[in-house]
Amino acid sequence: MSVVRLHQVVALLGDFPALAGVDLSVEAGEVVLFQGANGAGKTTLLRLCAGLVAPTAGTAEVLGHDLHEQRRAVRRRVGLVGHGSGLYGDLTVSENVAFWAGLVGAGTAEVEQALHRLEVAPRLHDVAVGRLSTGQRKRTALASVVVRRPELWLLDEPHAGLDQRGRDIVDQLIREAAAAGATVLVASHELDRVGSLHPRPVTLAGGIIREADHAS
Amino acid sequence: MGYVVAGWIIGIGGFALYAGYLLRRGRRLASHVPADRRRWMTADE
Amino acid sequence: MSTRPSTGSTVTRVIGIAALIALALLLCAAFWWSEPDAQQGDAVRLFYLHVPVAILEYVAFIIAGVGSVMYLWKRSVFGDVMAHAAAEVGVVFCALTLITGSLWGRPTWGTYWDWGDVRLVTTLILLLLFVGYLALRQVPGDRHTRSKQAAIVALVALIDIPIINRSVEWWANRTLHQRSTLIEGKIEDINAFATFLGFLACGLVLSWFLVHRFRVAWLEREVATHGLERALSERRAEGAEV
Amino acid sequence: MLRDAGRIAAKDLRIERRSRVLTTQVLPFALIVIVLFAFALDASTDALRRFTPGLFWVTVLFAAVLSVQRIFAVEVEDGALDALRLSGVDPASIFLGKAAAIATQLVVVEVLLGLSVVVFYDAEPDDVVLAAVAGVVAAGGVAAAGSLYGALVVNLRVRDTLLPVLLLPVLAPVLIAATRAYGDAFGTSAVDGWAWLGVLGLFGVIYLLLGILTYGVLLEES
Repeated sequence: MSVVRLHQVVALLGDFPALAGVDLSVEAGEVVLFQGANGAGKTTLLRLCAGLVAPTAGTAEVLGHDLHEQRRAVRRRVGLVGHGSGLYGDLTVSENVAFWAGLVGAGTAEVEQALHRLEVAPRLHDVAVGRLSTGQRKRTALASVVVRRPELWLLDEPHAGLDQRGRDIVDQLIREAAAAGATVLVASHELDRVGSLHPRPVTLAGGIIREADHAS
Repeated sequence: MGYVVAGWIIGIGGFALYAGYLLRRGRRLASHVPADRRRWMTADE
Repeated sequence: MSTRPSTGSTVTRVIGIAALIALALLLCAAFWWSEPDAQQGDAVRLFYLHVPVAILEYVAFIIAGVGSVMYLWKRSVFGDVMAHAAAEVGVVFCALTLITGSLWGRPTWGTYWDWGDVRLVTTLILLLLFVGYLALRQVPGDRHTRSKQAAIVALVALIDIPIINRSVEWWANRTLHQRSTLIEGKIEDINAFATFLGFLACGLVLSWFLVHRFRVAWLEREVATHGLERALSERRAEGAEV
Repeated sequence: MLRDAGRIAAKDLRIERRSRVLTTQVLPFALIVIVLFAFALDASTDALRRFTPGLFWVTVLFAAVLSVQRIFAVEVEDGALDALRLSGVDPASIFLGKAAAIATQLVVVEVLLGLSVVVFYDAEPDDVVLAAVAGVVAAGGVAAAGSLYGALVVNLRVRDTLLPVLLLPVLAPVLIAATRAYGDAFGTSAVDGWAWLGVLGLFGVIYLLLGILTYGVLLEES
């Protein structure tokens, strides 16, 4: 079953065509790595798959839902780690994660588990997110996505701001998600592999997917 | 009576100004759009 | 016939010429053919312009409301463009209503403005609401998002109007002004022919404005779409180079 | 739906307790406005007492604009609004949660303002119950409209200037009705203040319905 099926998708940011006709098909359980320079359209492509950006042309389906009509149904099933952390600087680490967990029906145990898995030190749990370092904040943001148990992971530069240990945790997370049957789309302008995993590379440039990658 | 005349001048003047503004805007935009895309605007018979 | 591209067409030229003739006739009717009013005196001559503009302003805003519903309900682009056009024309009519009304009020009531008059106050707030609508409309950004937001603002404004009207009426009662009924009494007295002519002339002006404004908005969309196509091909070329 | 709304409202109020924007910025601002009115009206206690209801509610509306801006600013600071949209929560819950948080803040503002007009304008309410009920009902209506318009402008770069232009005219009936009700409560005008509560209530109900119906459309794209 295709988890993502895009055909000639155009998406606008204001009046700028960030995606200029993307064709892409991703099967369940696949790990795909989007590569490309800044401004190639990686972030918009992930946000489109998350149902946050509407396609203006083309046919687009994610997790079986049409992106023109059913974006809300898509949103609750995906987990997006983007440039914004989606955290409130005035709330503590555990308050933030607990808030997002509460909205998706996850309990305190899952919050603890997610923070443990991202190796956010317990002494930081009661510290306001605004006072965390970039790396710790990123880990907290990842934890708040982990509690959602997404079927489709959308990771935009997931390694940015993390130390080596943090990067290893992210790689581990991706491996486990894929092993559990989830699909993972990673965008990065520097990586060509994810830990020991060799994901399918797809290169974006100028809002379209480079020809060579269609063959693979 | 002065108020009445002033009212008419502003009223008709307002119509005229807005009409002129619309026409000018229309002319400027229309020159950027090819004739076959200018629906209803059959100015060039 | 001019071959320069414009928003004109045969139909709008006919409407335009008819509007000019009707306005000229209305001017004659208001100033020479009609008699001064028993109570208002010569001030009534401004009424032949003021009353039709005031009534038609509501017609324009109702059209804006209908267009907004069409957009929200059916995603009708036509409705969206129509709502934008009607709102702008409505604001013009609304402003003229307030100006002519004040200039009528000065000789009649002895003051430009009277907070005790429900219509005056309601019309002013209506103007402010739609000025906000136009302000939102001109903020750059995603077209569909903006259209949806604007449609909601227009509907909220129209829903707000009866509440404002009722509360101002209730509120103004304390001043014991009975201006509204005073005006209603007057309508009966003024020259029926001039009144009819006023509605005809202003109705033609309104339709001319609406058609032209609609076409301007339509052309803006076309220009934007064209710009988008160019941006798309540029973007694709950028991708092919790499 | 209501449970999620409660979560969102509680979250916003907790952020408020931590950041203290209400107590250190909005409340002082409201006090400043009260002082400015005294200067504008030539320090005449008689005039101030007579116009207390109107001045009170104008100040509340100004404070409401700030409160709405703040409540939505926390969502755009670090992409939380996207996370909220991704959470799959019913948009109506977000609307109600935001409205509840704004309403709570407004009630706090009203209490402080009530005390300051008693002290500074020598205005004492004859009918405290009416003042309290009208205050709460009006806060609800203002909050509902504020929550609606706050979400409408949240993703615009010009949101801070556009919000008052859109919101304040819409709140005109609230200002009129609440001022009338307070005119009765403070004994400055001989009207039936309880009757004006109907207008406030109607306004609140209409905007609650509008918000519940349109929030999905607003958050879908914005």
